Amino acid sequence: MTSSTDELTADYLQRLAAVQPSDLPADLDLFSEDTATRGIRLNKAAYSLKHAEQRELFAADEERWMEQFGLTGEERDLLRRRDWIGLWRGGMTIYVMVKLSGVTGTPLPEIGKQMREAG
Amino acid sequence: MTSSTDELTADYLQRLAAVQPSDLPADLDLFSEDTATRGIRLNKAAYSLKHAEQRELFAADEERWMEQFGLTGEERDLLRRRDWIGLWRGGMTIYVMVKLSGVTGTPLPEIGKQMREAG
Amino acid sequence: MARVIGGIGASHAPSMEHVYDAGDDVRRNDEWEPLFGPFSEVSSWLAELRPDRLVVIYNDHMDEFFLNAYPTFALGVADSYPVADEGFGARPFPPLPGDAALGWHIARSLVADEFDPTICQELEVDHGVLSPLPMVDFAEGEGAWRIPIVPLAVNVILHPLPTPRRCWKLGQAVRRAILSYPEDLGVVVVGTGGLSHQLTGPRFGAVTPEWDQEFMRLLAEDPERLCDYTHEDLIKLGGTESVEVVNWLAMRGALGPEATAKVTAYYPHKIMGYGLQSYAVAA
Amino acid sequence: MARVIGGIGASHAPSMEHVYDAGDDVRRNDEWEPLFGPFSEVSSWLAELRPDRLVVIYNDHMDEFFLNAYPTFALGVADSYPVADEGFGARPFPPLPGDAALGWHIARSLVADEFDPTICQELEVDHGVLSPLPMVDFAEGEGAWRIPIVPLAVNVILHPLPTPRRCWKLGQAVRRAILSYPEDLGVVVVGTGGLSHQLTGPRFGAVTPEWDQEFMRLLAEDPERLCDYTHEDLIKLGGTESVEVVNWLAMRGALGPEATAKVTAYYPHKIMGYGLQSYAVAA
Ligand SMILES: [Fe+3]
Ligand SMILES: [Fe+3]
Repeated sequence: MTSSTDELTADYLQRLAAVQPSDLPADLDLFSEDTATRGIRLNKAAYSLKHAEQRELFAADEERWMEQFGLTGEERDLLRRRDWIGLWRGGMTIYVMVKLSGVTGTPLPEIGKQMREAG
Repeated sequence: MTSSTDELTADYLQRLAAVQPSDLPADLDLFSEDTATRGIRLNKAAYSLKHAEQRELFAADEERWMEQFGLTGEERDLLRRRDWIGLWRGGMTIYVMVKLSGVTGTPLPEIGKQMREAG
Repeated sequence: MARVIGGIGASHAPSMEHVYDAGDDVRRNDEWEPLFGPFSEVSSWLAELRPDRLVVIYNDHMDEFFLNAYPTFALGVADSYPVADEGFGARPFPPLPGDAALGWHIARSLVADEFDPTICQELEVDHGVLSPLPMVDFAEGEGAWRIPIVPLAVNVILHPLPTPRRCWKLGQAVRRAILSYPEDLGVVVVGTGGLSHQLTGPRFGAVTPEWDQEFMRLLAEDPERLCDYTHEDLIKLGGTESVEVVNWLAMRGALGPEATAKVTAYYPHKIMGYGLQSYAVAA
Repeated sequence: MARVIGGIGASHAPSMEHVYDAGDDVRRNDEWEPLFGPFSEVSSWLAELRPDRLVVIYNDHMDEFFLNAYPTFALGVADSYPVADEGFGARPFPPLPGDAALGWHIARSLVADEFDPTICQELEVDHGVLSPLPMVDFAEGEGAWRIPIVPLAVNVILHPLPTPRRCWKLGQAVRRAILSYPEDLGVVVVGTGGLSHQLTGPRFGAVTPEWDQEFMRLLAEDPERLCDYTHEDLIKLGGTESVEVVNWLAMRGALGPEATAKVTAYYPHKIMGYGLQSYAVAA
């Protein structure tokens, strides 16, 4: 099989390695393959809140709002508990989390406080 | 102003020219800036027909279906008349036109016949 | 490390779907045997080759992407690709199995190589994938797809289009991505579309068999020559919609210099120049 | 032919919107004067410079683009860009005027230069554009925007991200596109985002003023040095979300070698390193 990989230059392999941070401290996360895959349902749910109708549905009946996104039971629990660290670990990006902070009336500093305490 | 355009190499200018077909016979069209801009409402309308609900609405009440897309009066007339050449000249791409051929029960060869006769 | 073990170029068209769906009696009648015969030859070859994955370079026909945000290149990073409803209801195939991990690796490699793909965690594939693929990869008895795919969509609709040369380089970059993938997988690269067809204006239905055959000859023997063609050239030679052949050029770019054409079949019929070509790659 | 006549780098953040929307009393109080003072200096400079167009290189925050199809680069080709609803209702600004013709020209030039943009006939812009822009280009009295824009969104969220070097080259390509545009227009290029901030995990709120100032110094004096930084470097230096500074690097690439920094202002406050920089370009 070496014949084929001989085609790959050192320059290419270095560039390939460089696009994928691999030596980050454990307390710095990335939104990438793992997170994006894990978080797809949660992100879809929170992204929906850019629409006023979805925010109204959330306010009126949070359970019914959650039913739209194929969330797992655990994901629903994270949402019900406003477990920001859990949502983050579940793959929810901060950018859609902000929309969720809006409908739940959670100021960003409160989310930040929980994040810092996550250790 | 020549100082700034001096930066542009002959190679760049040739590549720039090459991405924009400029010497096509008049009977060959392109879907590009002009067509895409002109056709945005018509394309949006026909694109909607990928959704079964939109096809049902079309079948039930074509006028109400048309109201959703901000179409001009002329565009509505083209749709009402099944004026395939007019729709094409109005900027509708063949790919969404095919969806419209479906809901209107117009076989593609019939559209083709009209196209050929457009001359 | 993964390897590129073969290539397929194939036309795509709704007509191919209608004939496939009509079953063997229609596929193998006098009208369609010239197209479906060669497909079954390629299918047998593929069954013997047993690739682990297919990378399918195709184009969408405004069934997934629209003018609000039209990607030049769009890459699938999902484990499943549903069949798009093109306006007539979706064909009754199960979703196509994907390989998200390979897709993400290709995404990283393309970005490292200075390509700018749109990265798709969800993607419905249309007849750009679904018209040729069942001919070579669907187990009708079991009602199941055999080989997981990674779809890669190229803009051939909304000008400015990526140039033939850029598509060739895209194929070369896909090759590097496959070769650098750590899993030991055999990959066949598929390019779909064309050949000659013209679906708008007074030339509606024009087919140009001589150019189509010259295109397949050049693709086999001297593919880099095709990089010198502009879209204007291609449109004049094969019709406005024939620019889809850049998907074949990208496929060819992924095969490396040692690839050789095996099957080459051509059938101009009604409004399409139907082409099919398979490539063997030295092990 | 069009010319590049200046550049602006500016942080963007919802906090800037809240302060702007609270009016002059808040903008110019002790807390916010260090940010809004320099902005009004840049605003005066821009009013004198009278550019005909702004090319705004920014990033979306999942207000327009989502994971179904996340573009590496997305370019606006519309005549109007509505304000996105980010989850709290859209801010009451009129849609931003665009220049579709210039957008399409940039699209053609980028494609000719082997960039692969997603081409957007419809695009809602979020605080990536809307938090800095009113400070320099909104006539509050008239309730109107002054200068038509062309927005260009860069993926800084979903890894793999385009490398700093690729973004620098993107800026250089934007420059060529402007210089080859046949209309006689003066264009200012804006890059938004950063500087240091960290919005996830135990380092939430971390700001790194030394790096932020070094970044602006390098951008002014030796921008190509920044192409050697990886995203990993940037994340370690300024936080996960600080990688938005690649938008500044792209802006700088569009200015050509003769540009010089005029205003350079920096204000680390709460969870953000707010930066602002303006560039003059020799006529
Ligand atoms: Fe096609
Ligand atoms: Fe931001």
